[in-house]
Amino acid sequence: MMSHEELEQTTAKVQQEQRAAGDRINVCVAAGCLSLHSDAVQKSLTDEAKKSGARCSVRGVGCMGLCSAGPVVSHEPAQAVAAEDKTTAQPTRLYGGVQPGHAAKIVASLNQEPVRELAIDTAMPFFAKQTKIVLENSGSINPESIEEYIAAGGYRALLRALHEMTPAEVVQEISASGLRGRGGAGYPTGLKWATVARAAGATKYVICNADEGDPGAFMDRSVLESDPHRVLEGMILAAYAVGASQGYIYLRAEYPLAVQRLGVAIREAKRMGLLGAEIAGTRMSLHLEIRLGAGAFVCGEETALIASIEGRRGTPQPRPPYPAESGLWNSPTLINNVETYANVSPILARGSAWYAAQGTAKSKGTKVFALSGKARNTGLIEVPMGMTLREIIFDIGGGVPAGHTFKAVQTGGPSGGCIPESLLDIPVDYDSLMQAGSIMGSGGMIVMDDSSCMVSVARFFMEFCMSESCGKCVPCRAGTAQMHGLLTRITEGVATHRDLDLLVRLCEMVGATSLCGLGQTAPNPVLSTLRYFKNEYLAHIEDKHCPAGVCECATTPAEVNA
Amino acid sequence: MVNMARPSLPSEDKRWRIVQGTMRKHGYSRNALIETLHTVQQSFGFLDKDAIRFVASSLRVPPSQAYGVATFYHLFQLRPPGKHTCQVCLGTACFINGAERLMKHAEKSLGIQAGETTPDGEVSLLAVRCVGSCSFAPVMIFDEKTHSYAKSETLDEQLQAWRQP
Amino acid sequence: MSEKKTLATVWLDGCSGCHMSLLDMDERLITLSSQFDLVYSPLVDQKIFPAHVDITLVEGAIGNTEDLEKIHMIRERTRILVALGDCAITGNVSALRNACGAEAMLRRVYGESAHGPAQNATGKMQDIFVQLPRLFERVQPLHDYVSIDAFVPGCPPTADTIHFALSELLAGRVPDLSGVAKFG
Amino acid sequence: MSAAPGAKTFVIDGVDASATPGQTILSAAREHNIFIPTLCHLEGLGDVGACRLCLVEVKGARRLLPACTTRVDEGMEVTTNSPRLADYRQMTMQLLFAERNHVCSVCVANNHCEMQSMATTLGMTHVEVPYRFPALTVDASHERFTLDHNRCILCTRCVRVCSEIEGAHTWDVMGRGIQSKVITDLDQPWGTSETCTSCGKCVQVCPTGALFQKNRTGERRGKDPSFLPYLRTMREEL
Repeated sequence: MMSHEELEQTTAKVQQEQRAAGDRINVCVAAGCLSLHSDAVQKSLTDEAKKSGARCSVRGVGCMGLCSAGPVVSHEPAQAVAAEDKTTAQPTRLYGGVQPGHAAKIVASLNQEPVRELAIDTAMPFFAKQTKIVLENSGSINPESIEEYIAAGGYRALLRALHEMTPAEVVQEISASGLRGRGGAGYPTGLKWATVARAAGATKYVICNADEGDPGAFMDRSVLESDPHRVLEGMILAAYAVGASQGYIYLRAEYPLAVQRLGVAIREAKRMGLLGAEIAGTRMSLHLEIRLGAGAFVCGEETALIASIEGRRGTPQPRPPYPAESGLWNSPTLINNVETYANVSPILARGSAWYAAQGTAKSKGTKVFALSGKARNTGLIEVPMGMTLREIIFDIGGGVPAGHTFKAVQTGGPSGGCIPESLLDIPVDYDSLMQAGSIMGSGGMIVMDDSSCMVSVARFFMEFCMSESCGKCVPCRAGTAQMHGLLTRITEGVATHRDLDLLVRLCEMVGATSLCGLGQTAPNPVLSTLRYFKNEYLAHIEDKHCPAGVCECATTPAEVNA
Repeated sequence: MVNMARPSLPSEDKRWRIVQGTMRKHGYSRNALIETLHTVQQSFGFLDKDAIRFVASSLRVPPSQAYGVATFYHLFQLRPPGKHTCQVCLGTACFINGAERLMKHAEKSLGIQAGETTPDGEVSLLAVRCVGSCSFAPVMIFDEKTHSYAKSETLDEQLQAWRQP
Repeated sequence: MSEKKTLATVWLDGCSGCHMSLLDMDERLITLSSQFDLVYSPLVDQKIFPAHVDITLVEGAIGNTEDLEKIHMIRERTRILVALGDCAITGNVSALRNACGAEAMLRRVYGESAHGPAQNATGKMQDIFVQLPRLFERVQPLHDYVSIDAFVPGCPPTADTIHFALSELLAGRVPDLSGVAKFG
Repeated sequence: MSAAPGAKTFVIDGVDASATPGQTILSAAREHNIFIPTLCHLEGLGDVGACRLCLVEVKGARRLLPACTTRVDEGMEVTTNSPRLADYRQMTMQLLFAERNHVCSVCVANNHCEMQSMATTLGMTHVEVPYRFPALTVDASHERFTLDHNRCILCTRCVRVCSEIEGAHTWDVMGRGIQSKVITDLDQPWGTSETCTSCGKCVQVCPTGALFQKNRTGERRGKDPSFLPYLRTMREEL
């Protein structure tokens, strides 16, 4: 049985070991850096450290955020590792673009000056402007060690809730925090939990939606790869709050590293008595299983996700009934996304008032974004709600590379839209982004410059929706195919104004009549680009010319037909 | 009562035991269909009709339903994969960095469309949706190895390497 | 009595069934004829499409280069352009070949089923028929190319439907056949 | 007429009406002789809300709701027709006509087709969206029936009647999106299906010419009138 005392003992043991180990060298082995072969970097560093006999340890850690500088390595001096107050300690050194050949230099620099040619300025706005709640452990703990998560303060909130709070108080705390669903739609999390808690049913389920399908987003992947226990703790707390004893994590099979680390985390949590039967000696039980998705974006939709866990085709059902009342095997089911669960433990640990104090009036806390595209600094970032897009793109992201000008930022993936330069001063919150014709979405944020053709971007997202449509309802199945056809005609320079009018009509109709969110939001990328970049559409239609020089439009209709 | 015995294994191949193991772990429940198909694909590399028929009858799922599921999810392959796989990421960041052109180049060089395998069974070409390496877009994955900032030449070199005896 | 309207009827890629149905109006056609001058039609001996026509009924779809040239010319010279029958409106039977394409259709009809495969230098059936307008890969309805003022569906539209449509047109109204006439 | 216990009173197209507990808007509307178009719904089969023709406006609802799966609530105000709904319904029909090869004039179901008559009822005179003209197959391998994918609108009535009533589950849908199609067993010729009982229910419920009985085409194809009213009874007795 796991108790508070044991958590403290574990913490003390880990800290003692860490102090004994001296300096710490952390190598990012999350997907991004790993694809740049950071595993080889870790191996050389380990070899070099052993050879030199220096008092240091080399660890693989999760994502440190600045992927564009990968492979990323950090060096925490022994004094910093041991320090109680991290703010006054000797700062952590950060290195980018580290190759196996740099290992000896880094090991040699432990008590010396930093390796200048690899050093990343940790005071730069990319780091300074971020606020980390969800990502607080990412890149600083070993994701495969439950002890390190505990030493970083983990599972305290769970134990306190189990022993000192009623389920209703947990729901109340989440409601009071103002947390809203991070999967994209922004439904109030507390309200959802309360509905499931209230629903009648002997068996209830909690599900973690980790089927991250937005083609420009990898937040969930990174969280699961870097700090899986944070998600587990959130799920266990949710299960306690709503009265569920069985749970599923629906995870993309395309994320093998996340699958593996989550598997380790579940095993470790069970071993420590934090998961399974009689958690921490209480009557609360929760059995968690991983279910692998198989490449279907629509399974991010709740009813489709449920169908998939039940082993069926991932086609959505009309709602009501909502999963909160009748979900998995017709039982009340709570479905939240990875980032939503990752926020739960900090809220309970530090209180709803602390959380609600961050962000804006209607959007509380922080949001994790996968910042990519034509920005100098790209990677995984976490910012307080309400920060402007301009601050994110130009301060954190460092703006677009020299020689190009900013054109648009895309948020919300295939359900979102492209926001132009003139609107960059809007705050990032659910409502402002929706007013601008986009959505918060799950956190993909792609910066585009003058080399991107907005019609082609709209067509790209429509192709995505067309191939991800489940095919059940007519407007989404046939409508996305028709809209894709019309957008293709425009990019080929063979479209007429009649085609454009038809496209607009279809956008409205498909959005209003589709069965689920996929079809309902599929027109958004078209509508937002039409709203802000209509001139690009007209250039393709009237002048048979692509202003960005991306599309090949030179042919005439007769030639295409002949 | 009709004969409710489970079907016998399709062949002596030991991999069927692994498939059976997955079904047993889930108590031969109908909802284990997707999990079991994952195991089949991991074991055999793809799903053929015999495998789907075996899994369907073991789990008492109607064959049409099993086939409907197997063809719904894009990760399931119904044809044997090539000796090598070439995946082109078509995530958004890769797209705006020219992944579409890369894909066209790959299709032209290999003489096949995305989702197909060359007639000699050497290379399968696949389109994937965001592998989370957006900072190094565009990205191609050759077998297990990820290539950042991929160019047409990256593909040409890899194809050359695969063709070397 | 008001001035007579000019009427043209055109036969593009179709079977002439719509024109047959037009004639099926029998004596009603005679009655209506007092209100129009038939200035161009496969039914009369006028080779040139006039510069200005009040009403043109077009039967058939757009299947080749000649059809396309004609429909643009007709549209330019016509005040009220009517798509008559399913081929003009949907492609219908004329468009049945779309699923396989022009070349495969020609091969099947004039190559394999006639007197053994036809031989020619390029191996393309289209190139045998050089003196004929070139077929498009796809047969398409009229409104894919030009704007249409009224649609009279049916394969063929019944004589009653055509009578109603023509009466309306001659009375200066655009016939609305929604809820009245069906495809097929 | 006094209301049954638990009856819901609501307003449909401005008229006061009542519905039994759990009754759908569609069912209640039909009892009050109010027409709501549908193609995927069939009395006696489970509803899927897929064709989207039966979408109606419900006061206070954020979105349009399918009448076939939405239950009447006390005090609900339903509008079954409006210029907006009429426009969406026409567009839905257009999308269906353009999706595959619906050539009414040479279809076995000509004049006996729910889709064809629905198009007329909804006032469709032509299709504005481009026809897709996909190359699709016809499966005539079954000794009594034929499947023509060119005419299929994926309403899944055949899938549902086969699984819910006949219990054979010979039919299902394979693929997804625009590539979806109905299949028998492992996407094999119908005539080789091991689960098909040849009961013919799928043929009877098909709203178009996608499933038809051999040697019974055109004017003679009409549905078996004695068959459909019993679907609901069969379901209840199961």
